[in-house]
Amino acid sequence: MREGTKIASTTERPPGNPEESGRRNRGSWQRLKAEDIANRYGLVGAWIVLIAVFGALEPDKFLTLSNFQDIFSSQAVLVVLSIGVLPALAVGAIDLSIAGTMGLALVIVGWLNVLHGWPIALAVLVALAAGVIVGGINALVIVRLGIDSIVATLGMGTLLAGIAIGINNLAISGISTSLIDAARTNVGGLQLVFFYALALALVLWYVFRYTPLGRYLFFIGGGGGVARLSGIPVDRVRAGSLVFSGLASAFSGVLLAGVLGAADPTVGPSYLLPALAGAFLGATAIVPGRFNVWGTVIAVYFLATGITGLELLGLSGYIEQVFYGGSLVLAVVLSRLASRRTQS
Amino acid sequence: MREGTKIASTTERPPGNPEESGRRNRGSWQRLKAEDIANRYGLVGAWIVLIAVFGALEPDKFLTLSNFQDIFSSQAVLVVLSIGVLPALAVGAIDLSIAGTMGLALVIVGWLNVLHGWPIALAVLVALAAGVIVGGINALVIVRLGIDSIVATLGMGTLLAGIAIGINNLAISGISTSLIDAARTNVGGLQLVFFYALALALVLWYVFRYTPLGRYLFFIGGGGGVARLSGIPVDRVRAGSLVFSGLASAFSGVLLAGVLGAADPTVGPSYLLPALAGAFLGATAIVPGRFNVWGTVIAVYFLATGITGLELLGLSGYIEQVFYGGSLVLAVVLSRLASRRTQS
Amino acid sequence: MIELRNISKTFASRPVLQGVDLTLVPGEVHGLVGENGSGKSTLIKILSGFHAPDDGAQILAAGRPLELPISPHDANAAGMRFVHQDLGLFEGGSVLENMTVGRYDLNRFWRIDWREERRRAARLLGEFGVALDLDARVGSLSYVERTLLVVVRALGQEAGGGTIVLDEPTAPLDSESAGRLLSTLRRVADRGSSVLFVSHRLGEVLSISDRVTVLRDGRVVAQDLAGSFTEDSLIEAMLGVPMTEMYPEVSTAQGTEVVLALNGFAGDVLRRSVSLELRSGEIVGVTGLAAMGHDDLPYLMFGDEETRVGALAVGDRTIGAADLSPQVAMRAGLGLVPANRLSDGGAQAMTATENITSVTLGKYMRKGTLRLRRERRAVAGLMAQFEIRPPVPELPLASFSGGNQQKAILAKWLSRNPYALILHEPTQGVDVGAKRQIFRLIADAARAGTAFLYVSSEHEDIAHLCTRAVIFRDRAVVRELAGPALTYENLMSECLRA
Amino acid sequence: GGGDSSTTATGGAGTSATGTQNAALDEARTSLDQLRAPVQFKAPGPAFDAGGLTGKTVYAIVPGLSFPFVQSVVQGEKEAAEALGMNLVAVDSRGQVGTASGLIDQAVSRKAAAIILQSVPAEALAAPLKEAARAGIPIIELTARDPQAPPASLEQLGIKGIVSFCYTCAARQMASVVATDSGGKANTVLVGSPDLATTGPMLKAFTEEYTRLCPGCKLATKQVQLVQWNTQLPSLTSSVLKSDPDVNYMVPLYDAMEPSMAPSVARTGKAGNVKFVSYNATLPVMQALKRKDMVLADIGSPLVWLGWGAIDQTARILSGKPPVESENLPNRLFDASNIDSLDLSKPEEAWYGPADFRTEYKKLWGQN
Ligand SMILES: Nc1ncnc2c1ncn2[C@@H]1O[C@H](COP(=O)(O)OP(=O)(O)OP(=O)(O)O)[C@@H](O)[C@H]1O
Ligand SMILES: Nc1ncnc2c1ncn2[C@@H]1O[C@H](COP(=O)(O)OP(=O)(O)OP(=O)(O)O)[C@@H](O)[C@H]1O
Ligand SMILES: [Mg+2]
Ligand SMILES: [Mg+2]
Repeated sequence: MREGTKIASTTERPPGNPEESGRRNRGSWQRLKAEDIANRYGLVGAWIVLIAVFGALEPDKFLTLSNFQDIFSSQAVLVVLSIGVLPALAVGAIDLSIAGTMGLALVIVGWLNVLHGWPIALAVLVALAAGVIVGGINALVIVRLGIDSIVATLGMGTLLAGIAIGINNLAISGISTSLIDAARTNVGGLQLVFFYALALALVLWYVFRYTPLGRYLFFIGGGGGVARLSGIPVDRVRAGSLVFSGLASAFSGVLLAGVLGAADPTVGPSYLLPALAGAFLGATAIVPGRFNVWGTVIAVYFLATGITGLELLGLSGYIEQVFYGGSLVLAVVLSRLASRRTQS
Repeated sequence: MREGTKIASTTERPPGNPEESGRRNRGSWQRLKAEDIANRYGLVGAWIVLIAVFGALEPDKFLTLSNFQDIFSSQAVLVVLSIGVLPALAVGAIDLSIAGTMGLALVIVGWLNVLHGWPIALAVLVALAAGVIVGGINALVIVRLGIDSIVATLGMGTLLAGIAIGINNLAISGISTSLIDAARTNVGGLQLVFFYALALALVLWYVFRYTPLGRYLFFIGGGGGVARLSGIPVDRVRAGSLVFSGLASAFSGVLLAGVLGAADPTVGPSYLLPALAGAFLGATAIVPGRFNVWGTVIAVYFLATGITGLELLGLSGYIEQVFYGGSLVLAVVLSRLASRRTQS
Repeated sequence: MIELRNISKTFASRPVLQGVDLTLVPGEVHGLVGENGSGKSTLIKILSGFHAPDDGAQILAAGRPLELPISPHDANAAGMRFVHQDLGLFEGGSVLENMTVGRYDLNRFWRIDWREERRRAARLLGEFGVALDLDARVGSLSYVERTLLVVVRALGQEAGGGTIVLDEPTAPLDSESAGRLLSTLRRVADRGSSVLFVSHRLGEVLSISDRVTVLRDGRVVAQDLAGSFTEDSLIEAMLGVPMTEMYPEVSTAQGTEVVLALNGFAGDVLRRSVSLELRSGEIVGVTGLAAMGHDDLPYLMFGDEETRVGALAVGDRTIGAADLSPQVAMRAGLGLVPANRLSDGGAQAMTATENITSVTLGKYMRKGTLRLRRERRAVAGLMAQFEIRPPVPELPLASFSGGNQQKAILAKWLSRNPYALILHEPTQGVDVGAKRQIFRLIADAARAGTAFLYVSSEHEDIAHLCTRAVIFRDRAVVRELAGPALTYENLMSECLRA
Repeated sequence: GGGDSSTTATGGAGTSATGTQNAALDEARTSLDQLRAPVQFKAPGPAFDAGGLTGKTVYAIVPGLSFPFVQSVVQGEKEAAEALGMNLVAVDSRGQVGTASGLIDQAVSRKAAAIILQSVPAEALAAPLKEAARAGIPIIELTARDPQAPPASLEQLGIKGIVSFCYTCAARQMASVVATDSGGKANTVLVGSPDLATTGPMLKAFTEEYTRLCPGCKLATKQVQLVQWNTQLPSLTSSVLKSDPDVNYMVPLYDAMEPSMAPSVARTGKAGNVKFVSYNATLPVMQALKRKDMVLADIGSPLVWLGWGAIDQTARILSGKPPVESENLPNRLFDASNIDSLDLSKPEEAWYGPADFRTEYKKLWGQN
């Protein structure tokens, strides 16, 4: 994004612009096509390489159907969290409260269902409503009052983590089996939760790609008065995307309650950075430069595949963190270099 | 004249919006001043209110010189980390690797000094050099390759946290007393580390306010081609601010080694969110809308004062988190509302 | 029919519009003129719902009052389309995405029919003779191309019988494109739509408009049929005083010293290399039709676009094209006022002071420290000298009107006393009074020895202001005009010649 | 709630210590003397034939393979599994419940023979554990609560056995250390972590014992979440000392808290007045003890031994034998009386004395 009005003061600029700080370069779009493939599918390529490497090292354990089924199922909740925040990120609101909301929803389900004996459906509804309320408060603060999203949601996330522990500070087990079955029932080797993630991904993808709302999100994220001047109901869409982010996060918390069959109030915060990593790494692939659904899904699974492979090699502990961080950086660097190569 | 860049509010609120941009003019100097004061000193006011409340509740313990001396000393390391990242934030690069760098520096000092018997000065130098190298890599990736700062530094931060544990997975005690003395020696009731933080704050404030470099940072952060076309060496300044961020983070790690007299590889990550909270909350005060030094310092101490007050009331645990998150949100909301009130 | 009644707008406590009445009649082109900062864009932004007017205002569409502030939905429903002064394009999006924003054909499942959108966009662009790749990223388009895109978008979305509002759509266009745009607008009006049109080119306003409204300090000071105005009477209405000579006396007694020289200068975007010499005090025009290469020259010379060959000499320094960068060019004594004021000219969020002194900070340094009071005083002086209003150095640039921003950016560069200054469309969106003043400032600086490269598609201005002019066609210099041959007519015909 | 904190001046204020009081203290002194001595092996249960386990795979889900204490446990598990011809796969949950859940599912689909779940309370993983139980995989819970037969709530999650140190014993022992050392004038701050399952029982046990042995002593309880130890403990410590300058004992339940607290004590100028008593015997605190740097005593439990105990329990269950209630893992008290005789550069198992648990366990398994 070279010249142009102050699209997203760099702070909120969507990642992956080929010519971030660059000079003018007329007609670069002609190169778009060659560059496209390297750019769009670079991460997929990296994923395949990763699978090939681990497959060569540990063919018996790694290259099995059940291994991939495991990976797909176990990361499904993270996928929901990661793609749920995409609309908010797309409009330029960095929502750091998602993990807090997730943890809160998880605790609410356990607390109401187990400790207060509420029917599970009602408990789930309350948890989802809590997500909507959190999103609504975020929207009020960020959209109506115009407060920077990072500081607002950083505070909100911390607040929610505290509230979750305040509600109940120890793990609760005994969550209704109907929720557990709804999350864990095995279909074709995959847990149902995977299919929920898939369904949400499909819906979001459809919205992003085929509906006016999807366009609006990116026009708004483009910054400046552009969207407003184009007659887009900017405030409503921004607020909506934050509410959606709250709802989706709460949904991921509900799913987690089903997957774990238990509610541990300290679970939430550990999901924040992985979810953001997925969304931001995802924005370098498939539709480079924009937050997008399939890029995010691939990013989450790419990172999880690496971790699983390392575990199978018997390498875990700090080496996983090194791999995780390192491959995050490497993946974006390589996809950028690949697209440069084709450009020049 | 003001330091600072327009932070994310650009996207949050399009330029040319009545509330944001065109507040002042010839005819309304009084108004300007009233609004300005509410806007600039709102956070200071909130801090005073907080002190008054806790002072009323616990006059004997809270309203003592030593209590404030203690608060000032104990948060000094966080202040260094928070203001160290301001130049990077100002140019629009969100550096999430600061806590990782801090942890790495801490571990390096302990590892070299205690386990390998290096002289402390040398160990400190190596730790600072490591910070510069990390900043340099960040700069390479973000400035040269044009990769989004969030994803790059998120990866880098995770990588560094892993490396810190990889270097030494155990807390090391026995760090040279000369470093401990350099950090902890009591001067007028305050530890030396506070004066280092103060010195850094003064230097940065001076740079932001009285040097061309300070202006350049915010021109660059404003986006568009202005900075480049005004002859500002955009890439060099952006790279420099990231290197500085690495160096300052490593410096905070060295100070922490002195304060703790020990090096625990797991310390780093817990400082990330508090440091960002300080910087972003700080950007709502003193020079509202721009990242600025004194706002950040005040924000850090405002949050710490609240926590200390709660502790003195005997309230610890989740209530602290609730307060921390809640007051972060409230502080920004109130300062925004205050500035609106005076406007209309 | 859209009726605006008693529209007032106050920013903070400062009135910008005061009781404006305006009626847009179907089939009519309505010209809106006024000095910089007189409130034209503000009025339009109220109409589009971007700003809320003060209490007491009323806006009626087809006789029914609209709720204020107007919601985007209502504006749309009332058939209003806008071309704003700041365009409103999503730079990260493609031409197609920007073409279609705001109005989609949805099939079942609330789905956009992209194939249909693409077809329609291509048809529209074709219809208006604008050649743009639908998949090109808007960020990679020139300013002129963007303007065309927005205009076509608005025209295409106007189904007939509605209202099209254009805020200075012709400002970046060369007279050829502007002429075509105007004739299109005329046709749109003729088929029953109403057109509200803002321009500082009074000639074109008079030639196309049926009626004209003149704003001064936020009040309507004249409103009548176009035929009852002359350019001079319009100017007098706008300024409140009669206008004297528009163009300053240009001194022909230039220095002999060559202060700016281009030697075999070329880059990807130029088909043939350019060689050119400017003597001190000379004002040399550079022009051409849209995207003919002349609009790249400023950025090539300033090292902001890749250049492969050639050299540039400023003062006594020669710089190889490959070594050029804005810093190097500036250090040698060159300056550039870019055409894209919004993002390249100034930093909108920073104050007037910070913007104006951004290239002269050295002047305010003592012992490594900026002297802020001295800086403020100097800026206050410059703001007075350049008549930048409001003269408040602490205001962010964003809250100045377009013309005043432009003056601030000129002040920024002229206060640097460069050997040579490249001006790219320096009077874009500037009112006649300010324009005259800018010309005067340029002429004064030229007399004091600064050489100017005046890159513009305003042939009239070039003809009067410049001592020489070079003409670009097909990305190469094709002609140089000087002396008596430098006339508006010659410039036009050279530009248009195939 | 997790923010529980309370200050109690336990009863009997003003009255002089009674005879029974003195007797209780004497008794406490005696048992502390025993606790200072090198530890002994005590067979957890009858010997059995562990011959048929060759080739089986045991999954150990651990909270952070990078941490030394985890590494020691895993080392013990590996040694013991190897002795029985079993295969031990250690996987890292990084202490995160979500990750642990995926790893349990993975163990099920890889057909593990048993799962050892370390430090994550089983309640937080009800669903995946039940699924593992349904697949016939026994689960052994490690270091989440005191040794005991799995209560009904855990049994129903498929927990067949618990192996752990006696946390409440350690808590009581810490209370006796403070009570006996203070001569009835203790003013103690007890610090726990609300998100660790062992905190609740330990706080209770400490308080009971403390009140019993020292009715006139003061006690305040604080809680800080694990993730905030580094950032919150320093300010909490100084606040506490400011609230009550007479505090003379600090008892962080986990000694990893101590390095974040000690500097604040020093900063407040109380270095001479405050003594730390804690649990876990990690190296930095043991070094501080040796330096006489504010640490009065540290109680520890041998980690490699725990690993062997975990495999013993696993082997019993896999061989169809009844699980034992306790592996009888010992605690040892380290203080000025015995710290100087220790070589802290040796592996931690050497600190506990010469007891040869490896040979003893092998004997129990019928391998002589
Ligand atoms: N968002 C705003 N906040 C405060 N003042 C504003 C704002 N927008 C415009 N103004 C002020 O209102 C006045 C009218 O501005 P407007 O943009 O309507 O002028 P204009 O007639 O379009 O001028 P130009 O010909 O230069 O484009 C100017 O003095 C400007 O400084
Ligand atoms: N810059 C522009 N903005 C808007 N419409 C344009 C522009 N350029 C061309 N058009 C329109 O595109 C159509 C075809 O343009 P073309 O270049 O063929 O003009 P032409 O053949 O001279 O016709 P005209 O008589 O309209 O000038 C015309 O309707 C013209 O008005
Ligand atoms: Mg205007
Ligand atoms: Mg204008």
